[in-house]
Amino acid sequence: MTLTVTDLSVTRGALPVLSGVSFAIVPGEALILRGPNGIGKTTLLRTVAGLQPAYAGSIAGAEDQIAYAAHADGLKPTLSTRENLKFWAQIFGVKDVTHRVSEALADFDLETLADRPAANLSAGQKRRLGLARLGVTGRPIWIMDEPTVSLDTSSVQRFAEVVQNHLQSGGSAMIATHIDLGLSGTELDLTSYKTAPQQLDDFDGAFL
Amino acid sequence: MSFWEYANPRKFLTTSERVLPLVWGLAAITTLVGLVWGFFFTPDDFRMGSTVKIIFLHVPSALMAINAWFMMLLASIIWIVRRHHVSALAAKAAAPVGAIMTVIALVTGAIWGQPMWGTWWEWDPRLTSFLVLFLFYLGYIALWEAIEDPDTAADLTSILCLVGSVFAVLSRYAVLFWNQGLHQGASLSLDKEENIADVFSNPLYVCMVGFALLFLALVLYRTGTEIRLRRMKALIARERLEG
Amino acid sequence: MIALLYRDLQLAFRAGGGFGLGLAFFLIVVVLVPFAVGPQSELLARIAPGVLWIGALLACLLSLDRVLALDWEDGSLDLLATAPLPLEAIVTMKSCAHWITTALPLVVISPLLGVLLHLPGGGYLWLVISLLLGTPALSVIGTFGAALTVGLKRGGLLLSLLVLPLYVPTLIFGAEVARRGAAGLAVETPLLMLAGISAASLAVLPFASAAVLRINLR
Amino acid sequence: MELGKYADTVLSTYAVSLALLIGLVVWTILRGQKIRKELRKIEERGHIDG
Repeated sequence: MTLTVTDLSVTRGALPVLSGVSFAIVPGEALILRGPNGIGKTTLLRTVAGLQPAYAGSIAGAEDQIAYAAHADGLKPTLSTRENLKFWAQIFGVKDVTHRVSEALADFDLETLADRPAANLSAGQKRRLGLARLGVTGRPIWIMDEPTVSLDTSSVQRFAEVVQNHLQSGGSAMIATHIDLGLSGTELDLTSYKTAPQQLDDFDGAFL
Repeated sequence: MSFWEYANPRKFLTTSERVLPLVWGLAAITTLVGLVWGFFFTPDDFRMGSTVKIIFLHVPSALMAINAWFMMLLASIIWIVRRHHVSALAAKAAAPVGAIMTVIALVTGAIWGQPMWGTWWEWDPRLTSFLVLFLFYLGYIALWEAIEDPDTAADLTSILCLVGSVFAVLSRYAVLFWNQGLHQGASLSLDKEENIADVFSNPLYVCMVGFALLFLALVLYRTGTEIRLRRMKALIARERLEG
Repeated sequence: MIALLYRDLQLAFRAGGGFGLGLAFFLIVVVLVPFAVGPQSELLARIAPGVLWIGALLACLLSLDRVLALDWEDGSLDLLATAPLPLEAIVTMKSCAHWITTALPLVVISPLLGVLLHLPGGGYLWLVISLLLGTPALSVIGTFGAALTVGLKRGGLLLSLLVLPLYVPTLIFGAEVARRGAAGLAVETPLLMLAGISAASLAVLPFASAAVLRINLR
Repeated sequence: MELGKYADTVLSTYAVSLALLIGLVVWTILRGQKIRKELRKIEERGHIDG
């Protein structure tokens, strides 16, 4: 399923930050978002994930296709690694819960930590668990916001492999990141989409 | 020309600026005339003595306390349906005015209750309902103050106003059921024989109009303030965005 | 849906989940009341239904800020919002979990605390019934309040301020049932009203809570 | 004019109510003026910057 974004404008705190963003992500490809801090990468990702409404433009092919991984991993400290994954698999209603969970554990080298409470994981291990969550959702489009934060070099390598496998099996991904993951796909620099400031005298409904 | 043109903040500001002096003036004159008439030129009631003069404050403020909430409800619905910013800001502007009106109604009622019922406070259904109404006003104002993003605040307070209205009505029935009460029936009504005498009702009508005009003036002025505050925030946010 | 309820229950019962806090709070309130009003058993018997209702209500209120805030902080709420479950179902499950972990134990223990307050013999049944019927409304209304204040720092006090006026009708009818039951009077009218409020809140408020949550998540 | 034995009651209600009303009006206007001034400052700054 192709994700098509046309002429999208996104707002942060009622102010448009990016406008006229258009792209398409076909299965098997990844879109890497680039741009300086504060340009609106997170806002764009949240809008595409359906967490906030678009200011203008359209998003097609996103409904019930997206697994979203934010800065926060949504882990419960008192549940074990396996229980955390199992919960998300159940919430997303996949059929073979146990199988998918053990697959995801293997993908991110978490098998030895499977029964440890998430509270006792290191920051990098938590991040790996948060990313492993994407795999158990069964959703084809992965949207990731700075996924490699607090991962070491070998974990980043491993993560890149998992995403590459996901792409090869017909999935797609949209990633905001500063490092080069060597994935097949296109890069999109958001700097050119930055919304131009409006005229001050144009005192309209947005108070600007 | 459509009424909705005033939903444009700039249009609202210029128009309200033009009519406000008139509304302030009318409000001041009517309220003053009503209160002076009521205070100096009405006889004492045979039963309540001079305390009857309190109704010229008590009844109009109670009326406006309820009407202010109705206005907020209406403005909230307009915001939810049509998303006119001015509407949401008008609701925000009306809340403190409504809260003060509620306090006036409660305080005048309590002071009047002291010689009449022999107690400052009675858990009478009407007094209790007003106390609950006051709590609703407090919650509503506190929610506006607590939320940073103005659109989020407008959305959340509108929904609180809708839900709160339903529960306020429920509370009214619950309180009626819970205590039948000492409070007299409505002071003014169209079909009752025991309507209060004309000597009292005429200045009372003037006071009610005066309070309504005062409410209008306050809300128009405060909405203007809220619009400016909103624009100020937007400008500051934009400056920050430009770095 | 069941998975969400199951997880919330699991979290509540594990260490640090806060299960039992509400119960302890309820116990303490009820124990403190006789110290404050004096030990006369007739007086205690008269105020027992009201004290038990207020204690239960406050214990419910105390635990409300955990209903959604924890999931908000660790990002679960964002992730849940992108899940196939509608938000209405999510908030309903959250209210359910709150009711099971907080309100239900209060209902169960209330007759025991009734003994401490010399609740008259006929009152026990109606006390339990009124709490059983009324506490779901408290949980659902509380979830609405929690949804309103979920993104706010120090939202706890604001949450109480918003929720308490909304609790007024439930408290009045609930305590009335318990009081009339204890006095041996007819309870039908307040009982019907209480059931009506609970049913209506359960039916309507999840939509309001979900709408509020959607606004808070964006 | 004679208020009789209820003079205190009547006078205190009028005093409290008028104080509240006048306080509300004064507060409203002071706040309005303050915000008006601040906004003007920011608008001017915007014109110089932009």
